[in-house]
Amino acid sequence: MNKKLWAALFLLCLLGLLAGCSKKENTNEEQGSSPSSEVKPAPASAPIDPATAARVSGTVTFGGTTPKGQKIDMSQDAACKGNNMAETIVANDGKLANVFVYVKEGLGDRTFDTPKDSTTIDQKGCQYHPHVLAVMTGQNIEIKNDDDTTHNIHPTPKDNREWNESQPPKAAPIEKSFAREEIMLPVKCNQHPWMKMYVNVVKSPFFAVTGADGKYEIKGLPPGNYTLAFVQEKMGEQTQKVTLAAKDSKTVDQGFKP
Amino acid sequence: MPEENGNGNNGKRVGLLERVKAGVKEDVQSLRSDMPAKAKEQIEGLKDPTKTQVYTSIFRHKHDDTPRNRALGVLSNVFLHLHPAKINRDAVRYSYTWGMGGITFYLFIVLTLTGVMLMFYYHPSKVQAFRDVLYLEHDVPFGKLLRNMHRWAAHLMVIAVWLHMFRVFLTGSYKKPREFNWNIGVLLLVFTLLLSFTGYLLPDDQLGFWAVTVGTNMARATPGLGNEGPFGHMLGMTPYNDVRFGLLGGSIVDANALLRSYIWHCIGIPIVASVLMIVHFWRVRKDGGISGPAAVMLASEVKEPKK
Amino acid sequence: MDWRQLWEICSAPDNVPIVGLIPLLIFYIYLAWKQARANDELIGQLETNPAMAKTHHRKSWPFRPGWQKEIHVWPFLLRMEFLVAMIVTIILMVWSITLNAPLEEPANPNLTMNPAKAPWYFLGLQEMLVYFDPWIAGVVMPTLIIVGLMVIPYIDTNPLGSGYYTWKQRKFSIGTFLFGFIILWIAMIIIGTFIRGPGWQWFWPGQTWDHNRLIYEVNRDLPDLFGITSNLGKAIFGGIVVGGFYAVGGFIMHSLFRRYNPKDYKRMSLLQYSIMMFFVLSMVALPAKMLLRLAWHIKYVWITPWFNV
Amino acid sequence: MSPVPEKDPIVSKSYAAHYVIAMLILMVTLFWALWDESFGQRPWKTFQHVWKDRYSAFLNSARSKSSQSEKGVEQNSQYQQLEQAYKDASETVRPRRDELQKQITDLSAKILAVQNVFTDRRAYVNALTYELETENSASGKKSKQQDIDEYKKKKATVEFPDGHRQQYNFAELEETYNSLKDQRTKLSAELGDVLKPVTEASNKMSTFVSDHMVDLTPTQIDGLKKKTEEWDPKIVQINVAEANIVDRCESCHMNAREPLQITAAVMNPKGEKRPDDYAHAFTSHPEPELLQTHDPDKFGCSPCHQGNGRATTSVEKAHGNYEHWLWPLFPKQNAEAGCQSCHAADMHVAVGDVGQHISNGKFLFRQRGCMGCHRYEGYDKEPEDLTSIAQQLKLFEQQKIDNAKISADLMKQADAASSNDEANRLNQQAVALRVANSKIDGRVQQLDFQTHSLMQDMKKIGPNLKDVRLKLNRDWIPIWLKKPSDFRPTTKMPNFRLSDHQIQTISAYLWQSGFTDALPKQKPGNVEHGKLLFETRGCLACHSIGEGDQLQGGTFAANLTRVGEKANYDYLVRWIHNARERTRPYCPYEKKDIGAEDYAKKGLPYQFDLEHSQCPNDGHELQVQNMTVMPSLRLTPEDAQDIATYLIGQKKQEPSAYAQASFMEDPELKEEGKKWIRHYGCAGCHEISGFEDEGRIGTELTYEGSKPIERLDFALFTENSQRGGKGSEPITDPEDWARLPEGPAKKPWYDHKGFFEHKLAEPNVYDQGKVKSETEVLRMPNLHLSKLEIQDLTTFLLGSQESSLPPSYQYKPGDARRDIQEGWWVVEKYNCMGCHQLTPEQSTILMGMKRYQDAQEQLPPKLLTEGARVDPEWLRRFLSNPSLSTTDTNRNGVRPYLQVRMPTFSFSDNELRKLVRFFQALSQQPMPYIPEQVPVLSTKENDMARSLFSSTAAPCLKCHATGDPQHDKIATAPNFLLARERLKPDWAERWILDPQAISPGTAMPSGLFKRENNHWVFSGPTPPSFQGYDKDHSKLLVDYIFQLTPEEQRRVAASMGRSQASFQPRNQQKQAVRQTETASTDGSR
Repeated sequence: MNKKLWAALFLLCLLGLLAGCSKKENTNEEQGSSPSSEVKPAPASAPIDPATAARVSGTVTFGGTTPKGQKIDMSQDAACKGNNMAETIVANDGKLANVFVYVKEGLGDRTFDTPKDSTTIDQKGCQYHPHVLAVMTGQNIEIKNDDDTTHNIHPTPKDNREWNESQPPKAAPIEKSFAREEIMLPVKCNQHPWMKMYVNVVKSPFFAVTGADGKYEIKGLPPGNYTLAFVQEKMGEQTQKVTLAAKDSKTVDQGFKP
Repeated sequence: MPEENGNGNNGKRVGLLERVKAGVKEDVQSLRSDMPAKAKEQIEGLKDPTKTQVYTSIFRHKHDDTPRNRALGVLSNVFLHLHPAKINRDAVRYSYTWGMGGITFYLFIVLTLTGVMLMFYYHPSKVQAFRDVLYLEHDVPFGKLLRNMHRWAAHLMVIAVWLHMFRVFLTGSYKKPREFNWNIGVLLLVFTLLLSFTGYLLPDDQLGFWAVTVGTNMARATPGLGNEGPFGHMLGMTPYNDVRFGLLGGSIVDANALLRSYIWHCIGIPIVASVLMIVHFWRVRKDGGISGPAAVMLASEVKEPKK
Repeated sequence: MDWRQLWEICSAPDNVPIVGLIPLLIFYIYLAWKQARANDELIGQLETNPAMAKTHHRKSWPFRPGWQKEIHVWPFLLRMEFLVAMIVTIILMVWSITLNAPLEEPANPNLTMNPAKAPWYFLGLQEMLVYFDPWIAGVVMPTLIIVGLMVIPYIDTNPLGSGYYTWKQRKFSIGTFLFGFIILWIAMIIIGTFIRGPGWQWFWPGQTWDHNRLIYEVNRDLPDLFGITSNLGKAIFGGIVVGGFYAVGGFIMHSLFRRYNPKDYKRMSLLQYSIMMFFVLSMVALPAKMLLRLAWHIKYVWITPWFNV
Repeated sequence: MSPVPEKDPIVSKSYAAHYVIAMLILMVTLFWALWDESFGQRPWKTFQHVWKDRYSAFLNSARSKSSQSEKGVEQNSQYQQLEQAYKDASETVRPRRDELQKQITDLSAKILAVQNVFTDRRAYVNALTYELETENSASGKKSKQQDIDEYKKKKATVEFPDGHRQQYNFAELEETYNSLKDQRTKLSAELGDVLKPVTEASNKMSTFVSDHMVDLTPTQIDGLKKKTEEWDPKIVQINVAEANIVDRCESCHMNAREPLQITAAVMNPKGEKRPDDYAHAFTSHPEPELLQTHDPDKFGCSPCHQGNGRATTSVEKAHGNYEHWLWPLFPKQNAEAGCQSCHAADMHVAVGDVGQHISNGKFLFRQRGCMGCHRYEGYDKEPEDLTSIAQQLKLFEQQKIDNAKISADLMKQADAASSNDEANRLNQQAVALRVANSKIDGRVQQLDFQTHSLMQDMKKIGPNLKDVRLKLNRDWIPIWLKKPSDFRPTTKMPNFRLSDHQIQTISAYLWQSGFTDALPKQKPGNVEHGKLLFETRGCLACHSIGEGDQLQGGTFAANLTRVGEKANYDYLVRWIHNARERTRPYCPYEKKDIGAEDYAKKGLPYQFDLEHSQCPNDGHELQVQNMTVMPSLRLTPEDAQDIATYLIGQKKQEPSAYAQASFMEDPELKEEGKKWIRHYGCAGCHEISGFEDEGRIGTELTYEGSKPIERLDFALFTENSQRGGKGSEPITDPEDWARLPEGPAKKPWYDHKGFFEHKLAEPNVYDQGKVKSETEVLRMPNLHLSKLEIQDLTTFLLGSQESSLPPSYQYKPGDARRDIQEGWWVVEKYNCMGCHQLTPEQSTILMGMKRYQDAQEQLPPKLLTEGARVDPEWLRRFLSNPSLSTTDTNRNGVRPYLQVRMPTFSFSDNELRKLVRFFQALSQQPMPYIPEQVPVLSTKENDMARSLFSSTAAPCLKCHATGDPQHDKIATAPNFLLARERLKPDWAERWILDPQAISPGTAMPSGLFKRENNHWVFSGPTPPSFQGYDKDHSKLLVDYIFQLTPEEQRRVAASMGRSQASFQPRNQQKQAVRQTETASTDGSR
């Protein structure tokens, strides 16, 4: 009450005097503001037409001298036999394997269905196969143990839930999936400290992992401007921009340096 | 008829049943014939309600616009009896009287009514007092209006009393024979201020607390009776036995002061003031109504008293 | 000009009555003055024209023979009274709806309000505290005011001006009363309310009430000005000055009063005359003391071991 | 004069118009008063009308969403199964149900028929019985009795619903009535039994729906809708008489307690872009979990949020945001201030997201040394406790002397007593007094103990400045004092705005009053190794190194980037080796530092530590440690040298590059320096010679939040702050400007929040424009707080109010929760959270460091369930000596494989007890702990367990340490031999079943066991001996582990092809066990 009300009363008197002229202005204002309030939603992503789909492929090379593979001492566990070279950087004639390539930007708001088929991680000779895995979010991963020893699978993600499960020899495969996008999510086995692999979880199906020859291929891309990202577990991420026209087939090579 | 119903000479003994039958028939007959007549009479009577017993018991005279009735209207009414039946023709002029005496009295009535209602919700204790005022403000229907009216009427009354005194002085109305009534008026002025002052403390907020502290601190300096006043120390005055202590019931404004203030505000001073008011009004009548507006006197007409 | 401060003071709920009082007083003084002037004019006419004095109804309002000299209270007075009551009710209601009675924090003896002010109607007395010791301002003065008001009818021996407004016939009494009421009472209240800020310091209207303001003021005692140091000397000197004020002032008053108000002077008994003199001189003493204080920073005039004036 | 009118105006004038106008105005005012009372003073009515519209609209949309998701749930096959089951069940029971229902209906009609007659007759009998009871004469009684009997014999006719009539006397009637009723009860019970499967099935359906719906079900929403639509505007209030709470907040905040999460956005009217005030008012409480523990019906709203809960006349009034209300609503950013009104005794009040600000404020208050100058109830209690103990001791001493005297007197009297009775009585009194003295002795001993503990617990925020000469580069000191943050931007040492002269005098005093004892010379160490140790031993949990982007480590302790410029190498080595090592002990009784000479005088060796803490001169408790929280990492002297060598190399310029500060040797400056040190209260945070007993210089802040605003000195900004607007912001320094949580003031800021924020952002802001002398200027230093820190501290201070709630509302639990409350004070004091995770939402400094990203098993263990995991007695021993050994201390007792080291904190008994109880209480473990008996395994079971334990499928020994140094190099888990003393068996079993549930992210994998036939069975291939074993494999393994002996472990290891496990480790293990035992006896002083 009190002061405010007095002020209000005073204003009311003033208003009464000004009532006539102010009316018109009000209506104008209302009309003016209404159309601008509508915000245009982003255009809905068009379905991908397989007929116009483009393709991008290339080779990832490794500049400089190929580092000598480090030997792993597996004597700790008699059951561990086989290749005992560390897989941090695997390069053949300057061609870099185990590089994860994916479309980082350019797909807009598109969403993609999770593939029904699952991918596999194989534990053989106390090593993971593959060393770098790529899956889509929610895609099933089947983890098998072919060794004669017990392993445990322990992903240590940043953005996904952490878990750690033991898998005795010849036990039934463990089935897991990751719900959120995460690049180079490390997976390890606590019992065999050298055992390490990386899972890459992305939302789109446009990704690949370079093979021993350093080659990769991504198919079925709709035309557009993209950023391709090349990620190596040790040397990090590098990106390249690429523009794809309909039915394009482009080659994008990328070099890593130690 | 009753004779015939008894043991008549004819010796014919009429049975009890017969007699009762006849009687009932008669009663029914009377209901049939009398009631419509009475109803008619009643309705006739209602046409002039001023003639009913209830009416005449309340209103003792007629209300035809005759001088007599005008006078009686005032004289026969306990409230209006304050006034004479007739007054000086110019005494109704507002520009002369300013109406301040009447306004003061009216405000006193308003204050009494609102004050009584406030008393329903107020406890003069240190724990309760402030909460009660909050309660009045937030919970009691019309409580805020009530409190506001009480406070503002009190302030208005102080102003009205001052203006009344001012007017009385300007018209010389304290002059013979009204000297005594002027004195009563001065006392009423003092009591009005005291009433307002004692009410100040009752919400037990900072405003009232410090106002009363400042006010009563002056009592500390009463010559002879206050511990800080001249000669106070000589007469053995300390903060615990001086006049301020007596006023507050303690050396600081506290629970006792609140209670004292409450009792003075609600009982003590209103009673004294009412008595003085009665005297004041009575004297107005006895001293010949209000002083004016009188005919102007000329200096030449003054009879000098003999020495 | 700090308008916000001004608005804050004027809109404080308990100050609103004083804000209202000022126009009200002006209005009523104008009303009284208008009637007094009319009456005085009439008196002047009647005095010069004795014939007219004999026939005239002697009021400034029009009158025709045949009109009732006395009228019935019902309805003529009562309708007025009722109307006034209605208007007062309206004013009161509107005031009460729009303005809330103040309610501050719960009483806290440990937290002094600055300024701590008495209710507005006592602010005149509180203002006096600046100039006088509490026993004078708080006790003696109120007593004198009450007593002074009460003796008025007994020392005012002038039979004229009873029942009508006039200035001409009661110049002295009305002048004195106006001086007392307007200057010594109302003006002091206004000063106490609007001018006295934190620390009871003097702030002109529109000046910000700065709680940090510090003022350097040395208040001296009158005897010090004359280099009197001994206590006895101070007491005697002060007594002489105060006594002298009453003696000299009384003499001047006497010469003026005798000259300009010979009739009243003649009518008054010794007691009446001396009481009147005492009160009038005391009233004059008030602004005199204020002047001493405000202009020359003199705190006490009369210093004794028991009391100071 | 105007002409005289014909008619008398006084009589003829009409006042009708006046009356009409006055009347009209009066009516208007009356209606205005009415309107004001019912609407003007009740703005909440409008709120409720708006609420009704918007909430109904919201519920409608929620309803359609909910029914969609319900449909989704209903399409679930499981649900359809349930539905089918329900249908089947109701189908099966239908015939029987119908029959029973019919029977019950019939019976009810019959009962009614009998009841009418029976109750009437019973009433008559009762009335007669009353007359009989009150009858006086025997004959009368008899006749009345006859009347009753006769009446009872009379037959009454009952007409049954089927039309037939029957006659009963009273007894028959009663019997019939009761038996009919019994029958009906039986039938009803049977009906219930019959319907049971149906109700169960339907319950299952609804549970399934509510379990699978994220939000409310459509039925629940319909309930809300109905409630909303039927709502009549009315005051909604919470009234708690015992606490004098009357809160009507919910009269406007109608959705505060709605079960749905309602944001301002959803309560917005359609088409509006930004939520309006109504929408904000109609949100639901953002932390519904809080309301579960703080039931609004008991706590109301205002105890936490403040404001004027009673007021409903306007928003300002209700929120208490007006001049004369002492408890205005806490601002949104500082809402957690309300926690303090009940949780003042808690150091840590965070639950999830709530309470972070206030907890951090409380933490900062200690951590930034506020308590060095400002007393605050509960903070830094040790000095006060010590004083009170000293007083108690004095009293006890006196009492003892008195008792002895009286007792001697009494005995003398007894010897001279006239009678034997008298003598015996007096002797007894004397004896009683002597016993009393022995009790006092006991108390005195406890108090001495307490003193010992308290001296140990007493810490200072800043370093001991008695050691300046030993520790510091002299010339660096004045540069540091000039502006500490220039040298070390993250320092806790605030800026006192000292003048050059003040700096000179202060540093002169410090320098000249410092110890001059000689330090042992240290050999230089290995920088590389030092760096490695510094980065891996855990130093970075508290300390940081590097500046700007390079900064890594914790903020708890100093940043060491430029430590090489200031520190003395020899001192640094000693400090790193054991920071608590004091140069000289201090005797608070004598008020002096005790030196070797004092010991020599008494012929005592110059030895002072926690075991030798008595003053040689007077036997009083000495301060034998540096009052720092920095622990000992139990490093070897060589390691300490290496680290010190690394640190001393951390510098930006050479120490010698500092300008010569020879004035520090000037004795004249020293004298003045003393004045300034006292003036600025340096001794609040530092130990300084001559200032050991200095009091705090600041105002007490326990109730700062309820200090009357008039008492907060805004100085020249009183007016400015009240008015706000342009130019009301007094802070001009851009650095300090940036500290204000809400940026420079725009609105009026004349309130507690404004005062605190400005004061904390620029402590001398209220000096601005004032002319003050050197000693008058505000002393509070600038603490270089960040926006967030100021917000947190302001929250804490705002909450620091004298609570108006009854004491029962204070959170002062007497049970285990109290242990948690007390424990947090210790935990935060020593920064346990720098390394360990104590609650799931808390993260540690080390967790965030790059080093551990790929090596999480190298992180210190999580302590989420520590109390459930370990035996409290073991924990006490461990905490007092984490190496669990008296000789081999350069290692971790439990996890030797960790690089990071659990340090020795030298906790006092007091703090040890608090910590142990804290961990137990945090895991809801009962105290005291009575260990569970582990059953002794039979030989067969033992063999089985061994075969499982050693099978290749069970990889236990792959990771767990065995004591074999070869193996332990790669071990990542503790030795099983520790289990028996350390672990609780029930926890161990839960652990091996699902370790991820207990410590998420642990290296120990889940899934080792699977559930088969109601038993936990090893999930890998089991040895053949397990054929037919029908108990839990997990239990067997745990029991085995708890009985594991070193021999057994060696045997197993050997059988697994680790024959290298030689005799040496075996000896070591034995030794270790013995050491643990000795440690335990040592520890229980």
